[in-house]
This record gives sequence, structure tokens and C-alpha cells, in this order.
Amino acid sequence: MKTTYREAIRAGIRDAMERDERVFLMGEDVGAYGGCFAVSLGLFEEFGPERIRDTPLSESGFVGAGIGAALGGMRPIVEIMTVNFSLLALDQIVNNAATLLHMSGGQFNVPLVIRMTTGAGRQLGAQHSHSLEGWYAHIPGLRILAPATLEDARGMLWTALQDPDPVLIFEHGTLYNMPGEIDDGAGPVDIDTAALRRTGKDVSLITYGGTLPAVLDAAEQLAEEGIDAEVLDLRTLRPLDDAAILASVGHTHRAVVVDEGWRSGSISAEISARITETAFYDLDAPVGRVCSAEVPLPYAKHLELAALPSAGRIVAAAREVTGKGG
Amino acid sequence: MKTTYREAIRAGIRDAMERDERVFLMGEDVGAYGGCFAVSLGLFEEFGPERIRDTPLSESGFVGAGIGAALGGMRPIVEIMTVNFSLLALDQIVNNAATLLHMSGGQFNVPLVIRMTTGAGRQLGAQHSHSLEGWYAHIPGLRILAPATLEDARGMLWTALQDPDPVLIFEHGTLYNMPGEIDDGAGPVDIDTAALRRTGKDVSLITYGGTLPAVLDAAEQLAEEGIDAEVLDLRTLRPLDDAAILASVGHTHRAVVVDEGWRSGSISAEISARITETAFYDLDAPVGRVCSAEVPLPYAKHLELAALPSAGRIVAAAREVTGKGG
Amino acid sequence: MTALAGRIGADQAALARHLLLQMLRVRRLEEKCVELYSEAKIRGFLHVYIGEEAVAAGVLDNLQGEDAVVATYREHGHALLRGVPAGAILAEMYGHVQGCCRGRGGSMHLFDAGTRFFGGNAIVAGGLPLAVGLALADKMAGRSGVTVCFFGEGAVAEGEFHESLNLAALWQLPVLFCCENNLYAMGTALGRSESQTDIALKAAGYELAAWAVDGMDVLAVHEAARRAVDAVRSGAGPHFLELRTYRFRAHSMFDPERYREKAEVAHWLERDPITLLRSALEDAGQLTEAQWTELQRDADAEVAAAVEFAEAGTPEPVEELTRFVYSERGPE
Amino acid sequence: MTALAGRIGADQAALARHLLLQMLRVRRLEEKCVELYSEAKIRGFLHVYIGEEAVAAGVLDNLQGEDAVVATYREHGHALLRGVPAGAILAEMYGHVQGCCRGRGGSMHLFDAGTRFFGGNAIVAGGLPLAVGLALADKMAGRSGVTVCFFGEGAVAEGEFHESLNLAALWQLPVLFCCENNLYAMGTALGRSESQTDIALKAAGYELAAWAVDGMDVLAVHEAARRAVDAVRSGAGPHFLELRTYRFRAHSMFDPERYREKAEVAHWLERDPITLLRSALEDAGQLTEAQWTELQRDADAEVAAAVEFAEAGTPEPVEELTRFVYSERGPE
Ligand SMILES: Cc1ncc(C[n+]2csc(CCOP(=O)(O)OP(=O)(O)O)c2C)c(N)n1
Ligand SMILES: Cc1ncc(C[n+]2csc(CCOP(=O)(O)OP(=O)(O)O)c2C)c(N)n1
Ligand SMILES: [Mg+2]
Ligand SMILES: [Mg+2]
Repeated sequence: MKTTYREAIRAGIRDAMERDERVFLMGEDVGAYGGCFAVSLGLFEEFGPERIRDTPLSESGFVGAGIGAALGGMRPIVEIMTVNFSLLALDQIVNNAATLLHMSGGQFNVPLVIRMTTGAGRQLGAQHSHSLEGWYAHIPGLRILAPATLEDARGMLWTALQDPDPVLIFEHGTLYNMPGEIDDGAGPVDIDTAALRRTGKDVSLITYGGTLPAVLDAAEQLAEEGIDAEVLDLRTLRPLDDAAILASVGHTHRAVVVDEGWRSGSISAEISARITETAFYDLDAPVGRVCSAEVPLPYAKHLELAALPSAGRIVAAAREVTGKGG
Repeated sequence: MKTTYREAIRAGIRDAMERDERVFLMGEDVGAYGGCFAVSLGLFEEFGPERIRDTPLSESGFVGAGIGAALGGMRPIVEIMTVNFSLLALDQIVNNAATLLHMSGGQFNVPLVIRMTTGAGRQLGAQHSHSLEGWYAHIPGLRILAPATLEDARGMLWTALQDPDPVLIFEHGTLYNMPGEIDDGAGPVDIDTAALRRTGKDVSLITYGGTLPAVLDAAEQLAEEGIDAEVLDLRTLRPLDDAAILASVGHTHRAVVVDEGWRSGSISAEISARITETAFYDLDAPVGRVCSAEVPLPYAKHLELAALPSAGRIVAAAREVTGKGG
Repeated sequence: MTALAGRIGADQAALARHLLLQMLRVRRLEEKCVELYSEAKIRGFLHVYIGEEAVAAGVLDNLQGEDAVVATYREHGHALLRGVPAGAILAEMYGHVQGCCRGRGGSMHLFDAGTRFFGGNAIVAGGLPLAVGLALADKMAGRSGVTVCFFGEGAVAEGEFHESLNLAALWQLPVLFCCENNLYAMGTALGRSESQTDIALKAAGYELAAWAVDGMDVLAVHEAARRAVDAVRSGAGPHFLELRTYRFRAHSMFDPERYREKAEVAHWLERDPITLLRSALEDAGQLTEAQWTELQRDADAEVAAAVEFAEAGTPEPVEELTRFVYSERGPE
Repeated sequence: MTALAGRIGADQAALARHLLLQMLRVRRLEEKCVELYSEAKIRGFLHVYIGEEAVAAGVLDNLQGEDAVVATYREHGHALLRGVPAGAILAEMYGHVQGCCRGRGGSMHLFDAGTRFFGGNAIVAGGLPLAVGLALADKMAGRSGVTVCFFGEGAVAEGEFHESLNLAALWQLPVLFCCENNLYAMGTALGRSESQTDIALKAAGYELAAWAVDGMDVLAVHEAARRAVDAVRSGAGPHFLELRTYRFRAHSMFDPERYREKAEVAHWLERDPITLLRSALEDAGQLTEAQWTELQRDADAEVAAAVEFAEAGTPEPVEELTRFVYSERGPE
């Protein structure tokens, strides 16, 4: 069946709403407006204002309310329009959602799912273009997902809702229009493992979410140059699937990590450090990183493009770690 | 002259207040109460309520007001009681302080200093024990300082106030009572470079702030075992002094990075990745990391201690990367 | 004779004595906490409730099992009166695995699933959105539970206060906000933190029922809370109580109290809620010397047993450090 | 004949014609922006001010050079009327280095140091704390500047609104809050986001002077703003204006407007602030056909010149990408 990333997420939400009456969607303009990126379009009409619940502009308030509702036995899906606004709710996420289970000695778990749009690439400027999923992955107590495919867009939500602990799902803004085919019966997917999107023997390209398309592009280009790249889609940023990372690097002996976060302190740093820690003597070259330039994202198109990871930069990095091509 | 870390910071604030009438201190209970950790004790009486300005409990509001006051020509020192509460002000810090210069094409710089207490070790539990300075170091536009010595506690503030851009100073809560001698004329210090706190040839122990004492302890113990450790105090977490890091590792060929952040996505990961990227072929062993266990910090003393970096764990890590001792 | 005494009729005497005991239980427990802190048995931050007991006692007495409570870091009394055993509370502060949170929470983070006691929140105003959410869950599930949320007047300046009151009123949620106005947030007097110092008036601006109550008069608190809880339970939407009280002790164990006059404290000590009620009962001929001795003995005995329980406790094995970061899944 | 016409005496006619021109300048610029967006000359998010011009025109006309302005992402009109050249505004949206922020800000982030125009903030309510701080700086430095802060009614629910109003009132800061109440925050109607829909009343709860004004009547706005600005400047503390207005267009270029009735829009279109004032002036015999034609010609000419300027602009060299993350230090 033909679909898009946006529709796949919507289908996932609809499935969850139908399967479990404790599930509801809450956030700014998820209802009457149809969702700021039209993800929830039509659901308001279908499920009504109680379960497709528009909130006032008050990120801390309604995210905290989502935590409370989860404590109270519901299964809320809270939508924060974009990751940028999630900073206003960070206290609730870090100090409550992520810690209640531990502080209470295991008594109170928080079965909450928070969805938000992440990423740049649409000329939205410095306050609307952050990629902070890797940053969130620093926080113990949270699980961080980043669907990059139609199957994951549709299937991760239900699995996340089964998780007794808080799960954050980051949807990259440039993926919403991504079209493709999806199995009619596509359903829940696991959220514990990374996925090989392409096998190869010369270099492991490790990425997730919004940069997967550029990485796959780069792999094609590299193939033409005779560099056989493997592409690993992390899917889950916390906890990382160390086994999959090490398995890939174990046979390629070279890796480039690609993510859209700012380079310093990006999740790429963590992955690079882990690979080096565990596979140092297997590596034929230092792990490469392709990240965003360390600037608040500029509006002008050419500057924004220059700041972001691109197939070209990924190809160049792969050439460098393999010492081939060019 | 005898002093403590706390008094040294206070002296730094007093110096700044006297030198520049645009400087003022603002935060919760900095005035009548004397500062939640008594840092500003006596300054209210000395400078009055306008310049030692108590604020209501409203972190986002008064941090944002600090940004505005800086835009308006003042030189505010905003105190956030602890890093934990800074999460409530994160939108202002990330979306305004760090971005205004860039968004305005260079027109509006924000000469603001934000001071806050960081770190664990005092049995304050999961909501009062974060070490997030490494996390903040991910944000372009900010400068991140972490004084670990009396000289830095006293001298970094003035230099930070001269910086045209926002500077965050993280004071580790366990250091406030640290006593010692300081030069009577101790004044401003540079904030651009890391400092060697001990020279050695076998391994570089790289750290900053609250973990420096444990690292120095560990170095002593290692010396007894015949392992000659060099100790590098980063001092500034953004931008990192790459030259100093590489110079040290360049002659020791082995490194352990120590910080109190949670391991995944800690600043140690960034440092490890950078070392590997630039000095891969100089390294005799993978870079080691000693960080906090990935748990919301527990209250119980024995659990908290077990979660934090300690001299013992640092010694063990150094033994491992040097392949010696034990 | 106080205004209180006049109101204690024979029919109210039993309730009044009951509330007196509740306050006394909290008082004795808190006094013991201070003592144990000095002995370094308890560590971290410790905030006691001495002087404010009438608030928790008067409010919590009106709740049922299905209700939920959210409190702050000054919550020992709330936990106790909600039904968390004193022993489990003290053991928690000892950092022992027998504590209500296995020693992971400490003084500021008491939790108890059995009594729906949702903490123990050390971020000022951080509990309000949770309470809103708990109430939302009750409403959506069609349950008749009431969520009671305690917080200090210092929390009123925080954005989360504003966002939470608006959500609760907008969605007509079954939540009772209880603002413990003890006039200070650490060292910051109300007038130095709020442009509008009439908190009940401020709350009423969100279009919810808000009343100010003498928080030193436990019967007044009890009566107001009864009406409010009943109204909330019957679907009348959120209610707000401003409880005017005072803390007799320092903010925490680190507070040298530079910011208030001894005379002011002395003035408020004259309105000690326990003394007030005791005298009123005595004046009304409803509390004999023997009864008073017995109340004290009960409270003391409970605390003594709690100390014994805590002392006998054990630390959690350090190998368990990383438990409870994520939920443990049983065998499938 | 409208209520307005009756108020336009001969002495007010010049002011009225001036304000008419100001509104027209904004209207024409915004219409051009929409056109250029369709042509893909402008990208990103674009929010136009069509229908709301009386607010910016009426308020900003009362400011002096020393004053400061903080606005939102719907700020082209505010920038223009504060004195930022239309060409620099359009060039910014083209992403050209000749733009007022060298193309780094775009539509949502216009800034101009020369006119003390502090943005252009795309975080709802994020500008309020900044405005408070700018006013604090003026007050502490003993300057007589006034800071004016514009925001939508959607911002009222945010915690930063609450914290900012409290700070401003508590410290008696020289700030004028201007709430542009256009009844919707994206698709969320006021009544679905605020338990208290009377915004001026809500603001007054913070103990500051707050008035609601017909935001379609530019003379009323001008008069209210004049009084408020004068009061603020004279040290009377913060003031608050709720300006009741409406946006005629969609929230942004991506908004299919599912959430409001065509009839409602049509109703408000009858209160177009430009038409209202034009008719009033005509009715009062204060606007000839020739004058009106001239006003339009002036506005059109300005926009045409601005487009030309923007079209002639150039992108910043890509090598400069990492500039302005930190300040550039001149040679010592
Ligand atoms: C967000 C936040 N900021 C600051 C603090 C530090 N702090 C702890 S208690 C307190 C005072 C709170 O006063 P109030 O709300 O009146 O409660 P009270 O202590 O009087 O019961 C402060 C400032 C905190 N815990 N959380
Ligand atoms: C903190 C935050 N949350 C959400 C958004 C997304 N958003 C942009 S504009 C807007 C509506 C704001 O409405 P209002 O304040 O009434 O201003 P208006 O657009 O009507 O002028 C929303 C929800 C945002 N920019 N910032
Ligand atoms: Mg208080
Ligand atoms: Mg609006």
C-alpha cells in the first residue's frame, strides 16, 4: 500500500487509539487544526476532543500532565510540536518522567510516549531547527527512538506504548512527505535493535532518522567508486544497540558516524568513543564523524545546507577512513 | 591569604561589583538570605538590594531578564541556585542567549554570566544532583567554565564578564568548603586554556571541576605504584582546549577522561572521540573514561558513592590503559 | 479563650481530638528528624513542617483511598497522615532498603503506591502539572477520585503554577490545590516575590473557586477542605485553598534565618496550631489532662517505634545500584 | 458612519492620515510577502499581519529613539514601523547579506540594533523575559526608555508570561506589554486555551494597569498607547494593553484554516482597520480621493523599491557560515 511517513505515523496513532482506550493524544493544535505538520489530521473528527486533546501553549504544563496521567493509569501520547519547544518542558521530562521510578524505589513507572518533530533543512532558522535527540539520549530513565522508515514510523509507537517507562520519539521534519510502499498489515516493530539498511564490507556508515536518506545516497555513490559501505540505522538512541554497532565495525574495521546534531557532544561522539573503547585493536582507521556545523542554524538556504550533513560530506569522510577513492 | 572556594567566588563577585557599576548579581535568595550556599553572604548589606537582587522563584523569567539586561547594556551575573533548576530556564539559555548574536547577523551580543552549582556527593537525591555542564557544552554560542581551584573560583568571573558573549560558570557543590591559600593580589585569570595540574609521562588524566581532587588523589596513588600520571584540568568545557589535550596525550600516549556526568553522551565521550580522531596512531591504548553510573542519583550514601567517579575507579582505569600496576 | 474554643461543640470534640493527635504525630516525628539530623543519621536536605501541621492534618483527613496526593520536599507530615508508616519514612531518611523508597529518595522524595502518595517533589512547582495529569486520568477514566496538590507560596511565581491552574480550570479537572502560604520561600518574603500577595485572589483569576483559610486553625482547615473536596468530587471542577500558616523552624538545616525578625517568629509561635487546639479543647471542657497525656504518649510511642525500625534497617546491596532506572520486566 | 468618524476633528486629521499610511505600508508589504512566498523567493515559515496593522501602527507611533521593541515571528510590520527599511526586511527574507540580519534570521527573526528592534522571536512568549530585562537595564541605568513587548494571546498561557508580568510589576519596570489578541493561536480559539478569556482582567491580577482596546480602531490604539507609554515613561510602572484584533489570513503559509468559519472571517473583514479609518476620514471630509491615491502610491512605491533592493541582493559567502556564533574581537 502506498503511504508517506506522515500517514504511517497517523496510522500508528489510530491503531493505538483503537486498541487501547487508555491511549489518547494531547498537544498543541493536534485537534481542530489537524496537527501543525498534519500528522493527526482527521483524528479529531474520528476520536473526538477528549482523546485528541488540544492544549493551550504551555509545554511544561501539558507534558507534566502527561506524566501525571500516565501515573494515573492512562497511556498518553504527548505531542510537542517541535524539539525546540521541548526545552520548555525539560524540567518535567528530566526531573520527573526520567526519575520517578528510581526515586520511588521502583514503585511509580511512567508509561508515557512523547512525540516531537526534530531537525533542520526547511529554512526555519535558529530557534526551529535543533536536532536534540542525541542530547536527550544522555538522560538515564528515558528511551529515545528515531524512526527513519515507513515501517518504523508506523510500528514504533505501539511498542513504545507497551514500554512501562517514558519513551521519546523524534520524527525528522524532512521525512514527513517521504512516500513509499508499506505492507498492508504492517504493525508493531521491535525497538531494541538497530537495523542494517545495506550490507557492505569496507566501511560502516552509522546513522539514524533524518540523515538516513543522505547516508544511503552516499553509499550508492561510494559503490560507484568501489567502496562497499554498510549502513546501520540505529533506530534507538538510548539504549544504543552496542552489539549491532560492534558486529558491523567488527567486519568492516572502519566507521563513519553521521548525525545532524552539533558535532561537539553529539551522539556521534558517544558512538565513536564506544567503538574505540571496545574495538580499538580491530580498527584500521580512526572513527569518522559527520555532524552539523557548530552554529545556530541560519535561515539562508545555502548557509543552512552548508551547515548540515550531506551525501557529499559523508562520501568524503568515508573516503578518508578507507583511504580510498576521491 | 587563607580562603575557601566559596570565599574566593565571593571575592570575585565583590571585585566585579566594585570595578564596573553595570555589574549586578541576581537570583533566588542571593540577597536577604545570603545565598543558598552562602556564596553571596554579606554582599546584600554591602551593595544593597538593587545590585544584589533577590528574584521570585521563576528561573525562566529571571534568566531571560538577565539576557535582556545584558542586551540593554548591563553586565548581569545571574545565579541559578543549582543546575537542576536551570532546566526551567533552558529555553532562554538555548533559544535566546546562545542564538541572538547569530540570528541578528552579529548585531546583538549577550554579555551575560550565569553561575550555578553543579554536581552530586551530598546525598541530595535525583532532582538535586545533576552534573550537566558537559551537556551544556553541546550548545554553540555558549562558553562553559568549571573552576576547580581557588584561583579560578576567584579569577574566572571577571574574565567571563569581559566576554561579549554568554558564559556559564559551574561551581561544584562539594568544592565550596575547600580551604587553601591564595595570593593576596589574585585577580582575573585567562579562560582560554586548560592547565596542567601535575606533569607525568605515563598517562594523561583529563578532568575538570568537582572531580579534580579525586583525580589528583588517584595520581598520588598511581605514583606509589610507579605510574606517572599527568593531570590536565580542562577549566573550559566549551570551547575545549584541543591543543593542550593533544599535547598531553602526544607525550603520554594514553589517556583517561574523568567527569561526573552520566557516561553516555558525557563530555568524556567528546574528548575521547577527539583524541582518537586526531591522535589515533599515537595512542598506545584506547582512551579510558570514568564517569557516573547511569542512574538518577540515589539518596543513600553508599549508593551515591558507588555511582560517582572515585580515586579508586580512576586508579583502576589508569592501570588498565597503561597495562601496569594492580 | 480563642475563637476556636467557641466552635468546639460536643459533636466536634472527637474530630478535634483526632486532629490534635494527627498534628502531634507530625510534630513529634519532625522533632525527631531534627534530632537525628544533628546526629548525622539523616543527611541531605531536610525541611521540617513544624508549625504547619494544621494544614496537612486538616486537609488529608478528608480524603479517601482512591484519592491521590502530590506534595513537596517538606512532606514528611503529608506522607505520615496519608498513611505511610512512620517507620518506613524514617528508614527512608536513613537510606535503608526498608524505607518507603528503599533509601533512594530520602527526605525530599517520599513515595508510596499503596496510599497513592505521589511524592515528594524537590523542584518547586514541579508537582502541579503531575497533579493536573492525575486528575485528568481520573476524569477520563470516569473515576471519582480527587487529587490534592500541596505547594508553598513560593511556587506561585513559577510558570508551572500558571500553566497548571489554567489547564485544571480549562478542563474542569478534579484537583484541589493547597497553597501552604508560610510567608517565606527560603529567605524571600511573599511581598518581595509576588506583585499580587493575595494568593487566593490570584488563583481566582483562573476562574476556579479559591478561598483563603487560617492555616493555624485546624478545624477551619478541615471544614474548608471538606467542602472543597466534596465539591471537587461532585464534579464542580478544581478548587484552590490558600492556607495561611508559618514555619516555626528554619527553611532547612542549613538556614541561619537572617531574613526574619525573632519577634515575628515569636508572634506566630503564639498561634501554634497544636497549642491553639489543645487550649480550645480544654477551654471547652473536651480534653482532660489524662487524654492529653495519652495523645502525647501515643505520638511518642509511634516515633520511638519508628526510630527502632529505622535503626534496625539495612542498606540496599550496592550491586543493586542500577535497578529502577528502567522497569524490571518479569518473566514473560 | 462609524464611531471613528465622529472623533476625527480637524486637529486629528493629520495624525489619522499618517496612521493610515503606516497601516497601508504594512499591508502592502505583507501582501507582497505572500506573493513572493508563492514564487518561492521567500522560504521557511511566514506569518503575515494583515488585519492587525492598527496595533503596530497605533502603538509604535508613540515611541522615541531611546525606546526598545520586542516582537514575535509575526513582526514584519513592527520592524517596518519601527524604522527598519522595507528593503532590508525583504532582503532578509530572500536570505541575502543585505538583509537586516544578513539573511541569517529570515522572516521570523528580524533584528535591528539601530532602531533598538530586538526581534523577531519564534518561541511563543520567549520575548517577554527579554523585554523585562531591557526595562530593568533602563531602570537601573536611570534612563527614561520604555520597552514595548508585543505577543499574541496564545502566549498568555505560557509560564513565561506569568513570570514576566510578575517581575515587571514587582520591580515596577518601564515596560509596556501589548497583547495582540487575534482570538486564535494557530488553530486554537481563545476559549479553548484560557480558563480566563478576559486577558486584560487576567493581566490586572498582577497589579499592573491593564486596559482592553479595540485593536481595529487605530486612533483608539494610538490614544491608549500614548497614555500608557507616557505613564510608563514617567515612572508609573508597567502597563498592559490587550488589543482586540483579528488576522485576516491563515496563521502561516501552511495553514488550511479548518478551525474557523468563513462567516466569522467575513464579519471581521468588515472591520478592516484600513477601510474603517479611510471611510471615517472620508466621512469627516478629511481625505480626498487624491490624497488616498497618493497614500497608496507611496506605499506601493516603497514596496516596489524594496523588492528591487532584495532582488539585487547577494548571498553571504558560504565560507562565512560560522561567523556570529561568538563575537568577533577586533584587533586589540
Ligand atoms: C525550581 C526550583 N528553584 C529553586 C529551588 C530551591 N528551593 C527549594 S525550597 C525553596 C523555597 C520554596 O518556598 P515555598 O514554595 O514557599 O515552600 P516552603 O519551603 O516555604 O514550604 C527554594 C527556593 C527548588 N527546589 N526548585
Ligand atoms: C513555545 C512555542 N510553542 C509552540 C510554538 C508554535 N507556534 C508558533 S505560533 C503559535 C501560535 C501563537 O499564537 P499567538 O500567541 O496567539 O500569536 P498569533 O500567531 O496569533 O499572532 C504556535 C503554537 C512556538 N513557536 N513556540
Ligand atoms: Mg513558603
Ligand atoms: Mg493569536
